[in-house]
Amino acid sequence: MPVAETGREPQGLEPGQDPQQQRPERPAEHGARRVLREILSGSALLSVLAVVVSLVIGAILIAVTNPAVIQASGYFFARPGDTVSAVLNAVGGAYGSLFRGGLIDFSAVGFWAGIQPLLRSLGFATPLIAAGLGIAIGFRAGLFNIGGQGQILIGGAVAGWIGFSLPLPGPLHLIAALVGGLLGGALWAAIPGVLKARTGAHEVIVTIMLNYIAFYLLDYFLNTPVLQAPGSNTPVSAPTAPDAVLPQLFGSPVNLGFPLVVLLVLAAAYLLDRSSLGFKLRAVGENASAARTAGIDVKRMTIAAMVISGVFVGFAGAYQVLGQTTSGFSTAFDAGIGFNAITVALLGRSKPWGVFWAGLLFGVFQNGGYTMQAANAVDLNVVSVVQSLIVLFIAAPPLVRAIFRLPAPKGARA
Amino acid sequence: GTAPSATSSSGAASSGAAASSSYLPCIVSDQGGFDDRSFNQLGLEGVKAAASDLGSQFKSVQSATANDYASNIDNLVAQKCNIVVASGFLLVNAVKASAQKSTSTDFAMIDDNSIDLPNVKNVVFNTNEAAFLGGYAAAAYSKTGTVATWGGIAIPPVTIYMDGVAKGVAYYNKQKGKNVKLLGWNADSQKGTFVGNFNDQNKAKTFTTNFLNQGADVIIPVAGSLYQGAGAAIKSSGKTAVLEGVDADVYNTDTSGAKDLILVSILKNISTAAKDVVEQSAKEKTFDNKQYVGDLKNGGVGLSSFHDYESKLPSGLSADLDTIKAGIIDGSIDVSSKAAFTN
Amino acid sequence: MTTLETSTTGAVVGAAGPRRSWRVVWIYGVLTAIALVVLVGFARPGVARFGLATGSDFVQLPEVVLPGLATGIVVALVAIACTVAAVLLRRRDRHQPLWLPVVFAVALVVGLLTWATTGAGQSVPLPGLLGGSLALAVPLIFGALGGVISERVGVVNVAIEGQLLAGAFTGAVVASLTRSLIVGLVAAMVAGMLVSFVLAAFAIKYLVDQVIVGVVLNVLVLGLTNFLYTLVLVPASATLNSPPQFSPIAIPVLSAIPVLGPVLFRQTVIVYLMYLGVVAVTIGLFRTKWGLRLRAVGEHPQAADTVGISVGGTRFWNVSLAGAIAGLGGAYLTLASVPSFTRDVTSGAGFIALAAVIFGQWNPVKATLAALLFGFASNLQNVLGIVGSPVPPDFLLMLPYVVTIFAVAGLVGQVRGPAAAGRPYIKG
Amino acid sequence: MKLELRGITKRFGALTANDHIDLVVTPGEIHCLLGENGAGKSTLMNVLYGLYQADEGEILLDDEVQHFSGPGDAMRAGIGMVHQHFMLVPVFTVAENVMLGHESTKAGGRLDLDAARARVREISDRFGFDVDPDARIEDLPVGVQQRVEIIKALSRNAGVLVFDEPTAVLTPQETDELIGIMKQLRDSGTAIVFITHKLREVREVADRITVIRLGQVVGEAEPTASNAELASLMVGRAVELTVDKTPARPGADALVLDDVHVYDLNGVPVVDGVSLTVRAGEILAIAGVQGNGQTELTEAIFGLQPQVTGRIVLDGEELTGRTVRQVLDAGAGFVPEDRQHDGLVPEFTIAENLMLDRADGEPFVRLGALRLKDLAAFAQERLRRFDIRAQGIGTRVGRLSGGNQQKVVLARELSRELRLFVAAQPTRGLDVGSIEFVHEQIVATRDAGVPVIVVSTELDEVVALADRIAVMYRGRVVGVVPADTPRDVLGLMMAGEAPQAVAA
Ligand SMILES: Nc1ncnc2c1ncn2[C@@H]1O[C@H](COP(=O)(O)OP(=O)(O)OP(=O)(O)O)[C@@H](O)[C@H]1O
Ligand SMILES: Nc1ncnc2c1ncn2[C@@H]1O[C@H](COP(=O)(O)OP(=O)(O)OP(=O)(O)O)[C@@H](O)[C@H]1O
Ligand SMILES: [Mg+2]
Ligand SMILES: [Mg+2]
Repeated sequence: MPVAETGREPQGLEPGQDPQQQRPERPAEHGARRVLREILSGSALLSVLAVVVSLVIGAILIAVTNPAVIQASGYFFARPGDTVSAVLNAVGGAYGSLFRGGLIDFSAVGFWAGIQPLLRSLGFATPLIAAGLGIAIGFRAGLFNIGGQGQILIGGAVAGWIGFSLPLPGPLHLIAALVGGLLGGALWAAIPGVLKARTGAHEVIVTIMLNYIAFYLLDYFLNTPVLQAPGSNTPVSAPTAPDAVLPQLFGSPVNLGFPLVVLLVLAAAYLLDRSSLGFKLRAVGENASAARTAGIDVKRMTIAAMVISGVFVGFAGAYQVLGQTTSGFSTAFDAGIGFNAITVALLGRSKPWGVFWAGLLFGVFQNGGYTMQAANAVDLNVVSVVQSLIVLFIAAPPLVRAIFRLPAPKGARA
Repeated sequence: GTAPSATSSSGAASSGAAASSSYLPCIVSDQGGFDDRSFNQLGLEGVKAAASDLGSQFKSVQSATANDYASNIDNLVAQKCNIVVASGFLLVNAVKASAQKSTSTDFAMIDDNSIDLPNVKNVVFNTNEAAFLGGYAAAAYSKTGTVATWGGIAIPPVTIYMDGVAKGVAYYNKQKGKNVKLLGWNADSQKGTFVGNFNDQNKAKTFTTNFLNQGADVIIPVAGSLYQGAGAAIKSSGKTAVLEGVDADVYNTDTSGAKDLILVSILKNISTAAKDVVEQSAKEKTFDNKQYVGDLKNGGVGLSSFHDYESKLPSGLSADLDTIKAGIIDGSIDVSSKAAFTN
Repeated sequence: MTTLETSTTGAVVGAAGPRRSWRVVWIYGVLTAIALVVLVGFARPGVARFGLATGSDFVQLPEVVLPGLATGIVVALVAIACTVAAVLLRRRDRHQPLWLPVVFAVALVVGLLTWATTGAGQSVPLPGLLGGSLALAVPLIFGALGGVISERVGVVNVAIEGQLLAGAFTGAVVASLTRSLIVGLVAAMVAGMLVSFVLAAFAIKYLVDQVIVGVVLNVLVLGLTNFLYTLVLVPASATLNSPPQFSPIAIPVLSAIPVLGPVLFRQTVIVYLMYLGVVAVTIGLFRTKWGLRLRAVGEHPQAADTVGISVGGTRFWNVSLAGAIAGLGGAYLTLASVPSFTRDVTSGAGFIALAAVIFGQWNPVKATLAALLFGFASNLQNVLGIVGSPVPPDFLLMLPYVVTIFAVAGLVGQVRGPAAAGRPYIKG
Repeated sequence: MKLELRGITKRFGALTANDHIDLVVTPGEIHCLLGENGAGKSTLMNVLYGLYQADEGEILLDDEVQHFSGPGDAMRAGIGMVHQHFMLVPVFTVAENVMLGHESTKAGGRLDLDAARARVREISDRFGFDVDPDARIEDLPVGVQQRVEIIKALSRNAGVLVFDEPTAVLTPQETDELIGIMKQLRDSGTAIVFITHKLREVREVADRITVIRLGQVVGEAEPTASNAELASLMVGRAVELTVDKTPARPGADALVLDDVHVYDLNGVPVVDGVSLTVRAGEILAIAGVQGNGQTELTEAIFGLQPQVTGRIVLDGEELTGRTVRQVLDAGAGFVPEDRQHDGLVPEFTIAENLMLDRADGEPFVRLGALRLKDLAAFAQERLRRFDIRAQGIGTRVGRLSGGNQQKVVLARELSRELRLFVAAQPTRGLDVGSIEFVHEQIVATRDAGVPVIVVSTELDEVVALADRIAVMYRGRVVGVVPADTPRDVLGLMMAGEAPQAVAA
């Protein structure tokens, strides 16, 4: 017999067994629960540490530019203690204010007063979450929508125009303005979608260009009676009519926008995880040619993804003029949300609940930043530095592990 | 943890002088920031000057985006500021909202007069009056018979200058029977040249070069620090041309080496106004909401000294300017601008 | 670990390859028809005048005076000829040579300029128009060169804006402190490189999605420079923010060429470096060992790995090089154009450069042309505005952006970037 | 050059892909490595080539211990590899690919392309390859690309040459040529390691055979061993190697192609007037060398080609000009030839991939919402029925081996009510066990009365499955012949000879 058995039985795994020991996927798991699980799993520690590293770098910036620290460091070798305490004062004061202004004010009397800062932070988080969801949906469909700024401007302008010019009654006015905002964002996002589907024009270029075009278009209309407040000569629109303003909830600083954006998160989660449309969008995003072969209309999905993305971003625009700057808007009401939303989407890993928490974090930082600036004269740019560092560090767990000399997790790839 | 108390002296990148007054003046910028070499910077200077006169601390916060206005103002109020100076018309809505809530805080609203509240003092400037003089001076100084103005973005605090300049040039032509051309702004159609922002120095330089190529030898950039780009354009063109500054006396504030190009500056004395309002609020504790209008008459706007160019001016220009100034003050010369404040 | 599992900027999904086919021909046709209608049908009476000379020219050329209608007719004829050529080439399945669209575009631009300025009082100084276009394009070109190198080696570079800004800031500060332009220039390159280091380290070592890093770096650099500008530079601008300035150097003979000479050859060292850069990167990419390896790593990292080329190392150093080049673009802003740093002085140039990279199909020469087109459109709107144009300024300001969209949608269409751009390389 | 591997062990996390493997290959020997998918063959070769670092064991060349920290070291030591997936840069020319990594340069670092061209020509001439040094790789047929790979290895004077599944994408002729080349190399003293799943090739060319199963050497075999013996050694059980099928009972004409032309983007016809008829309950195999229009033809049927003329009719219903969706809805099932690129979304789970082509309506979608419970139940059933080896339906498809990936595609396509089934290269790269399964499924589909088209470059497969065989060459059908047509006739037809001429 020409075949020689070695007689050894292989000791490997059974053929059916997956060697990777991966966590079982539970696609049907509820969004919030999954987020909770993700936080509680090992990566939560790393995320916290990432925030810590970023805050430390921010603290260095604060300390080295603080006048008291600079003064004390002038005689560092005589009295090093002064420098140390000046640093602690500067950093502690700044971050104390950040916390007090963004999250909870323990010095305030009573629970309700204490959480006012957090509630205000929700207001800043709301548009970030909405726009972040829009960008994330684009990402999931393989599209990089840098056009948030333009979509916010157009969506907000439409919402604002409806909000101050149409004589609609009561809640209908708010609804119409909101819907107008969503449509405006969708329309502006549809342009790159259609151009990509029809001509293959790269959405990155087109969305960048459309940001500028939206800005100048808005500027033009703010200088014409279309948007300009009557009797005014400044390029600022008329104030939003009271019944088109998102109502405050229970006398708190939170307005209806926040519950609506939670609904948007649910809608995005449903869209991506549970709906046929979302499935097709994801398929196109992951492998367009396989999607095409499976009968999915890639071009239509490209347009759909951009339109949906624009709807979410448009909500952010509508929120800005119906909830944030309700007394008339200028060309700057996008407030950088279009670009921050990209960061939020990235930090949230393009998952709806991830975007939600990322937006919340950014909202807290933003709101706390104001107090930090007012109370401690710390420049607001520190906040954007810290925010961007957080995204970088969270994206690179090995780096954070290296910084804190944590062991690599078991089963990491060679 | 426990935060330092709100009014602690840790605030303000400030005078450093020991506080002898507990009065706290504060200022919030618009998106230009306090280093805009323009109205934010001037407002801050005014507040600083007032604080040092009063022997008090002060606080200043910058806004980076439109989202920041309301929160910045609210936080200043929370920091127990006695007066909040709001620098720029973009803040008007935030000021209005905050002033309604915080009736015990005084507000100074610069460059807008639409708020009518007891604790808000509007501070506006008839910049067109001074710009008229600037335009006249430019036309008179020009050797080529062409002068130019351009703006950052088309907003009233910018176009009011450009209107004034246009009127001043036209007045010169009428008076002297000349035909000096103004490029970059048409006061009738309200169309002209804008860079599109207040940051892009390279574009400012290029655009100025285009004006120089068209023969302009007096350039009036109305765009904060972008005058630096204009100065660089003149220097690298090798042509003999000059700049007019706006807002501050740029001859004094410039650090970019454009000083020797500054023919004259069209002043908008925001710092004086801000200082006065703060001190009024602080000293007398009797704050009135009567609108402050800075004009040629009260010195709120005006022309700076011609500094190095004093000796190179066409003869009679100084006298002409004085006459015109009187004419504007007594109303016999029309300087109206579509961007001007109406009451 | 990556959020964006899909290829984004770099690798454009192309079910079909370059699908230029008849579309380009159609565009020629449509544009020609428009030219015919506008330039001939709506010809305006009078003449357009173009100045050819700059003040300091050696030979003073006279003004060119073009009659509106006649020029319109000539331009229309040239456009028709180009269209016919395009049709014929397409019929014979021949590649469209680069000169064809260039001739076509030049003709249309001449037509447009003539039409728009016919009857205007002012003459249009051509050298000024072109020189301004170049000045606006320089930072874009540096940024685009950096982008091309980075993406060609397989790392999507969204951080061009940050690299430009870091270069501008550092160049200004270091040159102010040392009073040396060369040191400032080197410092700007180092700063751009540092931004790239972060991009490279996160993208290559930590396998973080390259787009994430790029986007975040832009925010980070903007925040940092704003912060330092306000707190450090402004209070001490005499020592920290008053750099010396590069002065233009006229290249003997070349700068005497009429019209183009002064535009191209009376420039600062940085611009000459840019010319060199475009040539060197082009030759380097396509003719040298460096370029071959670089492109191999960007197209098929595994293949490069299997022949012993270190993928990570190649990416790392070339991304750093890209950052250094972009840093030069930043230095142009603060050491050559206007000698001081102001906040956000790049104001979006990096994003336009990114667009130029894609628009230029990851080719250094084409990306340079794309940047020049953008600079030209920006400057054209200004010149038209000065000469007197009936269009509101806001719409003129939109012009370069609209032109870019039309160009990308109409002429370029689906482009294919380096196959592996955006994808981290994991061995095995 | 003599190669010796001693006790090579390579672990990926918990998995031991290579478990103390010993292997000796002497100069002038072709050593075949056999083993089913995932046995660890490629891993072993990647260790040898320096792409992976072994956890234990050592590599010896001519009895000297080597330390490779990367492929560069291995290449310098004289090891060349023709990879399973070609390691060629598609947009480079042949010469550029060959010189990559050891470029000769002129002054200033400029490439000396002439030297590279000369090197390519020299090696081409030596082995009778017909390779244009200036052709771009992406324009070349697969067979030629493989020659480029070989030239690449030889241009570095490799003393040990590894071929990892080189024949998976080749035609019989090309395979024969490759085997000829390997023999030529062997005779010139090269040590060759040859990995393949095709037992016929093994017996034809091997001097020695080593069988690997689950990361361990389970035995050695002589080239004279029978297919059945080799197969059972590989898989660890007896394998049915011939397709067990009853004669076809064809019904009415189902799919009719009438003068179908497909044009590429430059307007060049790639399918040039094809007319074919497939009857219900028969398998029409389309044979041919890769790149003769088979891909485009199948894609044309499914609406995946932009420019198609002629008529495609299924059961009297016109399919021409329909969208992919409409064709699928008409009851057509499709196994595309590149499963990773066109058949599957690697990041999706098995379950998600199983509903990929039914994302619009029943049974998995109602009112725009996914019905995840139904999908899960369906996926479980498919998993069991198609014996897909995975931890569960939530496993990402990208983590499956090729054979299991192919089963997912089959499981999806064969779960609808079909009126037409088209399978392109259905067993490419699969091991014998998987091939057996796939073939059974295809035959079962036919027996259910469905018209089936199988496109294959694999003559064994064509002969085993077909009821009739159509051979394509340069976009045309050279002829349609019975299943029992001799292999040499088919081979000649694949080279473009008309069947009459061949028969004559
Ligand atoms: N990079 C990797 N990471 C983790 N596991 C791997 C990796 N590469 C291979 N494996 C595992 O090693 C085992 C051996 O794989 P290998 O590719 O060597 O098989 P093979 O014998 O070449 O199979 P085939 O015949 O299909 O080519 C597989 O079970 C696979 O799970
Ligand atoms: N990055 C990876 N992580 C985990 N497992 C991997 C990875 N890459 C490959 N594998 C495993 O390696 C095995 C073989 O993968 P490979 O791509 O080599 O397929 P293959 O050997 O060609 O299979 P086939 O011969 O069936 O086509 C698969 O089982 C897969 O699970
Ligand atoms: Mg293998
Ligand atoms: Mg395999």
